[in-house]
Amino acid sequence: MAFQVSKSNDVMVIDVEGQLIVGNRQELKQKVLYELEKGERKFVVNFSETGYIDSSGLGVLVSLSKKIREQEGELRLASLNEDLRTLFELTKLDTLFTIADTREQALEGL
Amino acid sequence: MAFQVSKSNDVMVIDVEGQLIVGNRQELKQKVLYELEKGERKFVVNFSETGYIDSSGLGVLVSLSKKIREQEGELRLASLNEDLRTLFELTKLDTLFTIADTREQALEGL
Amino acid sequence: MDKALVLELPNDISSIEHAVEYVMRHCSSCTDYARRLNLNFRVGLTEALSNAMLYGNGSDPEKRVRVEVDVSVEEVAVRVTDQGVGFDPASIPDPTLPDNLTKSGGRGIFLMKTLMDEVQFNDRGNSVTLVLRLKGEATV
Amino acid sequence: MDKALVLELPNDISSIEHAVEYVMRHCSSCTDYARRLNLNFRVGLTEALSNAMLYGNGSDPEKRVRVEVDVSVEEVAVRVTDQGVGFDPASIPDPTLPDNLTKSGGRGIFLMKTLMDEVQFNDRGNSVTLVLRLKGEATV
Ligand SMILES: Nc1ncnc2c1ncn2[C@@H]1O[C@H](COP(=O)(O)OP(=O)(O)O)[C@@H](O)[C@H]1O
Ligand SMILES: Nc1ncnc2c1ncn2[C@@H]1O[C@H](COP(=O)(O)OP(=O)(O)O)[C@@H](O)[C@H]1O
Repeated sequence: MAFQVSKSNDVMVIDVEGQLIVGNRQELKQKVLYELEKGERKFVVNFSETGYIDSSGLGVLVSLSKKIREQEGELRLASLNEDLRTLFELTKLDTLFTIADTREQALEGL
Repeated sequence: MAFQVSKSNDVMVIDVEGQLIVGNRQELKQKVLYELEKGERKFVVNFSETGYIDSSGLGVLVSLSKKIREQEGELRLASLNEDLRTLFELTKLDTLFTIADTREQALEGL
Repeated sequence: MDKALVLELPNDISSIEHAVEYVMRHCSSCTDYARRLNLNFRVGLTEALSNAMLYGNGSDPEKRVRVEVDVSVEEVAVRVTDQGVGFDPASIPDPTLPDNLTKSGGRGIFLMKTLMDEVQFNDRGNSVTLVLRLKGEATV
Repeated sequence: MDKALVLELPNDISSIEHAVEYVMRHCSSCTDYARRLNLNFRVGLTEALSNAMLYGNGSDPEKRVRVEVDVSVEEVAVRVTDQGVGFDPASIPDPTLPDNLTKSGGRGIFLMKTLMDEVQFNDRGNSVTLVLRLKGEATV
């Protein structure tokens, strides 16, 4: 379980390796807010290595997206597998986020 | 968890994949006794793919070895990892069995 | 409910993941239903456990959560009970309504209800029974 | 014993392997002691569980086995209790004596005692507590 933060041009990419759940959501939140405070404005959270997101994981993405938009930044999600996509669809959060099929597509035009 | 039986010249080699424990020891016993009844006399049980043996697994090896010797056959063990070797040493069963480092060495001269 | 397997967990959210995995493995008749197990059951049970620990037991490390698992060929049923005072599940608003969509919380019980075939709270509200049917139509 | 984790298992030997694995994962402070956990603890707990199911509960599928796990920085302690009448552990002969070496059984309690730092039966003999110390010298 780890969050890998890397920079691609001016976009911060966070790879979620393992799970994004109640037990580690604060860690993701802190990492993103730290970069936001440092002045970063463009974010991609990449889920290609993610097994599972629970409702508090979804919640942390909602709250990060709000905070980033308040700073006139943008958050995109990428590489949701079928199960994860189902969770976003059920909760209608697919209407709230820009979701790209791949990390590369998420980076395009950001 | 599976026992792979193969024949190398006139030696029956049984690979224990996974565990040899209370839950599956009967399966190994039946497989070996079946071959013994069919007339096979030389056996190597190979543990290179074995995670773990419990006391009833040890017990089944002791009883098979006895049955094979009664038919003037021979049973050798091969490829015990450090943990498994410790179990044989603690129970002094290393004095009862011919234990080879590798499957190939067990086959030599059998 | 025939209590095939019972766990009493410490009130520690870091214990949720392993417990869910263990319960899933315990259901050996479930292997044919990998998707429903991996998504529906895993999410449902995880939500029930985290609610029990965070709200029911109020994150009190002295409290405990009881998990009763019953597996049959037809279904897997799990009851999660906390030591809290309970709540009224009918009072929980729909998180998919436009006004609620941008709230950071409020999706746990909704997901439980959407993903499991049956979700039943006791009257007090400190115990929830989740049922996933292994035969017939999958709802999601 | 502070009951950090409690399992009530069905009296089914096929449930032993997953239960042992779950208890081992539960002991997160144990990762530094991989060898002692993988060999000593795994063997000790497996032997205690199979004795409880086969002898204590006499393979009766209606009976159950209780497992209480307590992990601290210093040690991991597990108590395994069956619903049987118990036995006298002092009556068990040493399986490493020449006369016993070719017997197919009788090594379970010996291995438990050899591999764990502490093995304590209750007076009745239907409950055994195994302790593996995580600090200090390893005996095996
Ligand atoms: N076991 C419980 N005991 C007490 N209150 C609970 C319990 N489960 C849920 N609740 C209440 O229901 C609310 C909604 O829960 P949920 O839908 O899981 O969303 P969230 O966890 O994001 O708040 C919680 O905020 C809590 O007030
Ligand atoms: N929980 C128990 N309840 C009753 N009898 C037991 C229990 N555990 C062990 N025994 C008795 O002790 C004997 C020795 O057990 P053990 O050393 O594990 O070897 P084995 O399982 O090969 O017989 C068993 O055969 C059984 O008679």
